[in-house]
Amino acid sequence: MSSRFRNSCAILAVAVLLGACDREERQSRAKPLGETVPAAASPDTIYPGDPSRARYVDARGASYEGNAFAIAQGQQLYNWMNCVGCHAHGGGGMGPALMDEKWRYGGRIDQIAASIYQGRPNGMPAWRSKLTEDQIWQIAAYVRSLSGQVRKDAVSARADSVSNTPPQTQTVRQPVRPADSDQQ
Amino acid sequence: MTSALEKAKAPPAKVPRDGPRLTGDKLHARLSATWERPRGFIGWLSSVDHKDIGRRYIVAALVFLALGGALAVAMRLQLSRPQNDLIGAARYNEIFTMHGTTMMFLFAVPVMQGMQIYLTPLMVGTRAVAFPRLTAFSLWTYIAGGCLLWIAFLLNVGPDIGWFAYPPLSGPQYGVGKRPDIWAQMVTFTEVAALAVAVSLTATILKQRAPGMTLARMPIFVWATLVTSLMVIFSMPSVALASSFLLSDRLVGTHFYNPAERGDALLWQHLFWFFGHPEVYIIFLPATGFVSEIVATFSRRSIIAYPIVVLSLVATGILAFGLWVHHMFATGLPRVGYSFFTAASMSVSIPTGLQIFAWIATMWTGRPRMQVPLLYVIAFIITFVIGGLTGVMIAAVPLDLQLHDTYFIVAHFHYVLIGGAVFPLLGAITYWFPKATGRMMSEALGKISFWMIFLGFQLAFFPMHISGLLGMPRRVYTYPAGMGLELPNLLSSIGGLVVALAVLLFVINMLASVRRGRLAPANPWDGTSLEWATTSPPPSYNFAHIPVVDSQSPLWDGKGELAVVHGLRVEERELLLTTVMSATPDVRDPSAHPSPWPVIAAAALTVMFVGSIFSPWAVLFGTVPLAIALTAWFWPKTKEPTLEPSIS
Amino acid sequence: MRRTTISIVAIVALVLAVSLLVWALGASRERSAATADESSGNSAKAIAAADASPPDDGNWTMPGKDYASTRFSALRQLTPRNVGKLQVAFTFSTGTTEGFEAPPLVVGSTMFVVTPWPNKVFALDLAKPGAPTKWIYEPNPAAAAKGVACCGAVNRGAFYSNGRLFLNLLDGHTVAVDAGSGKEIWRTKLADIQKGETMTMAPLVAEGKVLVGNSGGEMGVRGWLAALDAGSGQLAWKAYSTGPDKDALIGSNYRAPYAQDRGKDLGVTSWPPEYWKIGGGTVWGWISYDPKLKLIYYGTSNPGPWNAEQRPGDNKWTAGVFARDVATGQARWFYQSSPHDLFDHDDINEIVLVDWPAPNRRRIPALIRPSRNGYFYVQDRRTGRILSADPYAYVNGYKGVDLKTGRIIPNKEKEPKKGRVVRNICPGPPGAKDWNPSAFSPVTGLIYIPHLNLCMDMGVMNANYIPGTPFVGADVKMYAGPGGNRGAFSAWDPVRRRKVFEIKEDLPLWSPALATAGGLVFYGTMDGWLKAIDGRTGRLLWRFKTGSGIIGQPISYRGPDGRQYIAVPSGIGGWAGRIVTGELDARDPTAALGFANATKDLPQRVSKGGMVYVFALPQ
Amino acid sequence: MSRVAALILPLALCGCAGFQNALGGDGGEGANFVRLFVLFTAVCTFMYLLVMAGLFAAVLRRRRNADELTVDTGKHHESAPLVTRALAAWAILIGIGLMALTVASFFTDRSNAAITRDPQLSVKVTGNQWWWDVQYSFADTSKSIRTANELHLPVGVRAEVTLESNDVIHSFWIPNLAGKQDLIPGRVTDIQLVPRKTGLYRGQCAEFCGVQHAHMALDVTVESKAEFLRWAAAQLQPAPAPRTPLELAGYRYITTRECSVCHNLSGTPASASVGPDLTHFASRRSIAAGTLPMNKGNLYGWVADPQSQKPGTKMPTIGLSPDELHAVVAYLQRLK
Repeated sequence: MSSRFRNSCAILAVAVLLGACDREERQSRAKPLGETVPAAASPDTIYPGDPSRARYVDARGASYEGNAFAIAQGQQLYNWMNCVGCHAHGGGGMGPALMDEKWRYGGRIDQIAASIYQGRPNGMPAWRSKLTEDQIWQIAAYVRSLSGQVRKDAVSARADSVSNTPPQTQTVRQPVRPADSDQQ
Repeated sequence: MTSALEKAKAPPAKVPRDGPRLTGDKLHARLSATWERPRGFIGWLSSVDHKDIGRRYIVAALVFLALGGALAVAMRLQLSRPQNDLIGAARYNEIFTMHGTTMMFLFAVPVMQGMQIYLTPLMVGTRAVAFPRLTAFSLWTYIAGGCLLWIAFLLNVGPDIGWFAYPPLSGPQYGVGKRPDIWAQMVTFTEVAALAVAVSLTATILKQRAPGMTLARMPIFVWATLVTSLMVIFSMPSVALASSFLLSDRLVGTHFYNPAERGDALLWQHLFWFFGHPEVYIIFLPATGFVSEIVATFSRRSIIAYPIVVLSLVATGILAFGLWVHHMFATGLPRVGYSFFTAASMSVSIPTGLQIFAWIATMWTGRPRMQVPLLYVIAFIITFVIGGLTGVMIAAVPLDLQLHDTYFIVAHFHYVLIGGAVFPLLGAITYWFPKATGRMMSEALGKISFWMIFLGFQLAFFPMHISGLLGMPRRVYTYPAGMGLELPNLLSSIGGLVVALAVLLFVINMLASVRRGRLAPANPWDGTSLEWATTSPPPSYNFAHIPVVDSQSPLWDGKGELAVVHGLRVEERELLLTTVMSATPDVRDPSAHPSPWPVIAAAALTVMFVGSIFSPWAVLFGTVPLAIALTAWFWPKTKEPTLEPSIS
Repeated sequence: MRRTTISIVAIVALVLAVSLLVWALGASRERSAATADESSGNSAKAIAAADASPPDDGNWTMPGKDYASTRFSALRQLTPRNVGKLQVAFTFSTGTTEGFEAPPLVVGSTMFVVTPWPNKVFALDLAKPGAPTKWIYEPNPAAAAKGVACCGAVNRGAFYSNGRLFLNLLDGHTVAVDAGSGKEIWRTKLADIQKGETMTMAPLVAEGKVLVGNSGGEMGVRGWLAALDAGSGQLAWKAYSTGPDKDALIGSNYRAPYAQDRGKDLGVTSWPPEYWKIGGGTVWGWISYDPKLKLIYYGTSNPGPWNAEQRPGDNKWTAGVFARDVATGQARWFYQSSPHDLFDHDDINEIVLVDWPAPNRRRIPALIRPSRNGYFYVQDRRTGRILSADPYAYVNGYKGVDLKTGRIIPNKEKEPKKGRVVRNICPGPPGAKDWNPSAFSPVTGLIYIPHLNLCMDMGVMNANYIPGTPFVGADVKMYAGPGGNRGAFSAWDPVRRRKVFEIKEDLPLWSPALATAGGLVFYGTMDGWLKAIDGRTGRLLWRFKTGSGIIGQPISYRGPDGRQYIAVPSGIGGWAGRIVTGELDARDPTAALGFANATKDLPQRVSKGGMVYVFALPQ
Repeated sequence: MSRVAALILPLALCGCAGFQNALGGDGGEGANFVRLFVLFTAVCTFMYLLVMAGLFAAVLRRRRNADELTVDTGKHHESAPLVTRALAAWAILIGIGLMALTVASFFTDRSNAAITRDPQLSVKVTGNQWWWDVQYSFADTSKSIRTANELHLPVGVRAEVTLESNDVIHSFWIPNLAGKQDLIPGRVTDIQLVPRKTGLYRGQCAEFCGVQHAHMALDVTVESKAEFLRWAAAQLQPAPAPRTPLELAGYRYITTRECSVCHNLSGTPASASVGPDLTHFASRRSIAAGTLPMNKGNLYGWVADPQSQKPGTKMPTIGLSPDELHAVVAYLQRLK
């Protein structure tokens, strides 16, 4: 066994290990968050000057996105907090569809979390001070999964309810396309 | 008999065969050349020798026993005090799931099947199992399944749904991540493995018995093997169906267990327990086989009421399929149906009671020798009968509704499974150890570990009856103080540690004896079944000449002189097939050569099964490597079989 | 082969001959129909619209056309013979793309167009060519209100009275606008969008009171009907649909026709504790008024949440019809069409007031109404007692109406239970017919019902009440009922209690109907066709494809030039069209509370719009 | 078995005082259980002693070489005539014993079924991960009571408990009163409780239901009819109004902030139902489905950080400021 082979084996093993850890990690409590809030993320828009400087991506999203536990918790909260009443199981209703490729206020996990946290002008309520940030991130992680943005091994095929959307494990990943704000 | 056969079927002289002209060392050399596995690591992997496979099965199962035992110790430490926070809730749930799963799927059934694979050909007097490559494939599949589960556990993907995995908790919504998939796929692995072994053993027993070994002359252990193998064949498809449904619910969103869409969560329980209850007997019946063999040998007489013992085995095997609902008394099924299952569950104790009678009567009429194997048998009776009687209690619906899912049940089934299966197994290991290794285990160490296990066990599990009655449910990671649970749990924990130490001692005894144990003769205990007729350890070909049997206890009745049959080829792997009922010689049949393809096929199967945890497409694409491996495995042999008159 | 051909030709010929005959007969009858109350010639068999409105002056001042809510125009210029020549006179674009349900109003030479959110009002000058805009009123309701409007940010129209236009804004305001200048006269806030309340219904003005109700039965609001002083906008009275009698304005004048609706504080005792506070019963539909009895009639919406297991009891006073005194708001009677409603069967549909031919040759004041639960009710409007109740569409969710007790008989098999989906419940949540009103023609004696043929699978689960969010607790999937057509246009003979004809429509019918004295009936389809049919036979006489889907009221008026015009709003939306306006994803069959599943093909067939089309015969 | 008896007696005695004890027999079905259990234990003990006597006699009895039926005497296939007869007797004994037990079990089951006719009180218990939702319904729906993690029962009154689950399978078990009954999603099951003695008992979920299966208990109070009615009347009252500024601050927080989207406090704007009803929270004996006894210290600990008390519970750690924490706890304590 050459040392290179051994090394690559080790790297592979560590990768598998970390992958599994990420997906299955169960955080019952968010890490201390300090004063930062998801609100810092903003919908994609035009940044005067150098756009790379202006864009802010909240790094906390990474630990929720693709985490099976966060997505499952988010799914439950999505139903409990009546997200399902407006957005149905991703198809939309009073609110826009969440399983398609259109995102009025940005489709990154931190942008979704910010939309939940802050509310949005055409009827999206602000959940700040109703949900903890941990819960908001969890819902955002689930919302990401509706349009197939997250790894398929972290989502559940269906819920124990009336059959609604096609199995999420089979959802085709939609491109994330920011749409114009729905102002009429 | 020998000469008659030879006269009738005088083979062409060109082909070398065992017989009066070819015997002793010369025969040994030529048979060894034919039957030994190739050298080297590849040769080791390619082995299709039932003794290799059986040994590996047993060793692997014991490794899993050790792992599962370590988890048991961890649980007992957590439960030793109320409100203990040694192990967190989530981790504890993983641990008890892993413990149950490992013990049931990776230890108990495989170890029994390993013993059966090792012993059956020796006991029926043949050179190999019926399907050696299938048996080898089964071994690797089983090990792959076990590794899948344990690697997943170490990677923090261990299942946390209990060994019974009731949906919806194990379903797509509440069974978060890939944990339940790992569990379900591990079940699939062990199902495939167990089925392969069962098929192989059934064929071996029905078609490869030594001439003259009619069904009525088979050792009880072989009977037990036959019954359990048939039970495996009938029960495993049920859980295969259940786990496939579960995987498909989880992976592609079917609704088998979704009540909202006309599925039913209880469907799982029916399918699972239709397998799960017989599984208990799949574990227990081989153990009664051990007991019958040990009792006979150590009482120095044949078992009393052989037909009744055999009928008891068969009856238990049949009744086992009519009891599954007694695991579901609390689910609210119609009450009238319950009464039927109560009666059926209680009636199982009749055949078991008769077997116990037979063993005691055998000891009574014989002259029991108090050696370690028999000690385990006595411990078995003392312990198992308690488990059996508590089993009668929980068969009654009104009692079960209180005792179900409490520590009383935990006590009950540990009495049944440890008392009823592990004690005989330890006895059996001690008993057949010299046959397998050529060395005796230390009697002194054996007795020390016996007493520690026996007493430790009672200390660990008897108080659980009390904790159950005091209202302690199963599968709780902690319990409040002030419910009277502190003392019983502390006692259980102490007992658990004692048992763990004792098992450690037993293993040390085994390891030490393999190297330094007293050398064993061919028949160290003066047993009577055919495995004692060959050397310790047996040669690769088991028997130089196939023995001929004309009673239940050939070695005692023959006074050391065992009739044999000649005429099997020596440079080809060849077996003698006999008729199903009367075991008269039927045909000679080639036996498979070592091959790396079973292990490769198992690897391909592993790729497919593990892949299908993550994508349904793996079921499709995974068939390609599997098909390649199977094609190579079954590729027609280049050598034409020589045309010869067959024995008929 | 030849024989088949011959028989086909024969059948076709026969059909043609028969239809020619029928047409000829119809034409001759039409000539004899000189006035609206020609019924005297037809003795007791026919019925007449209640005398609740002045004779037709060619205006269209309220959505229902008259207080009796007939949606019948006495104009007779358009007839089955000439309607084929109908062509576009002018069009007007509102610039909005939400569901356009509001009928244009015409008063003299001005047409008022009320748009969905943002609820602008355009006044168009009909006297000038091309009908240029006179003024525009922009009330600027809050955008957030769209988030709590269950079924699109629609508006069902304004009411013209005494030089003023009254309308509701989505965010819970009622406004009065000067019809001449477009200046706002008053604005009263009544509903709170923070609680999920919106206002979408068209007000009714009677006896100086502006009657308005709230929407939000899917948001856990408490329903009410309020009366504002038309002059000042001050609240005169407010009658809640749930809660204690004093809130529901149930007093000494209350005489319920049936025993189950009598008792003290039923609005509290027929609910689990505190549930009446979030129990729905909103008033978002139509109000009729009887000037003689001084009574208003209106229905209350479904109780909340949809999951009926959470609200054991009859859930008074939801899903029923109230008769109230217009001056005080005191209830006269109440009849509950769907006690303990299981399927979102609001009872807010139009109530048409008619003079009913009683057996003793006298005429009794009655109301007729095709209810959402699939039954066509005829009730004595003085007492509420049921004269008849027959299914006018396929119904399997109920087994009929017990005329003795007045109670609908539920079908236990179709009762949704938690954690189990119940399949094939007919009709679905929008009912056999939703809000889009029928038209009653005293000329033919028939009521023209644009309705639905939708069934559903329904599963219920616990609904969590959070103010301002949906309170539904059900997953629903709708689909076409028996026959495969999703909509139907039926002419119903209320006296003979039978269907005269039915036109199957592929898409759900979400547009109201219009009947004219010329013997025509107009309605629109969701894919944009405005259709004119013969009111006696149902034969399609003319149709025109508008730019978007039609879900609004077609009206008929006499223009300043003396010609008869037909005007219709075209703009897909509402609950049925939510899949288009909300750009929903039909892969989720539960989208739009399950309606998306029934209108999966709609986005391919029609797109958003907001136009008024006006038609006339060529000059 | 003497060891068994020696162990069982003292423990059973100490258990008799237990509030979560299958041998308590404080309910109709529970008492039947105790009777039947004693019968089974007696019969089983007898059988066990018989087997043990046989076993030890077989192993230890003195033998004369000549009599032995072993391979050494060549009589190893033979059987003693006594053995055949004993076998038959043994089979008959087992048969009779089992028959007796089966019949006893059957009649106990019938008796349990008979207990349950004409329920006088109907309660609906819904299982959730990991708490119990309890609803009392009466003919007058507006008098129905909703509470959580506690069950009050009037003594001697037949109560029918309807069981449903909102998520996974749970099992309802109050050992002192009756056996267990599963709560299965998509099914409605029921169990009848007939408490015979007043007292405080405890029930617990008996089917593994996820991470916090261990902390899903139910406080049961069996009381006189009058006390029960008093309790029911008190439960019907809306949540008590805050009296002090601190309580007011707590009231405001609970009814408008994170608490309000999950919990119900009757008569306040918080009307959510995914978490336990808190209307009369402080009148209960424990916090979070039996996780902690109800007292001020535990209340602080629980509200401040539920995830450390009951890891994995659906109640999040909000991170209240000390002022908010004081206020919330103050108002929660007011909810008698």
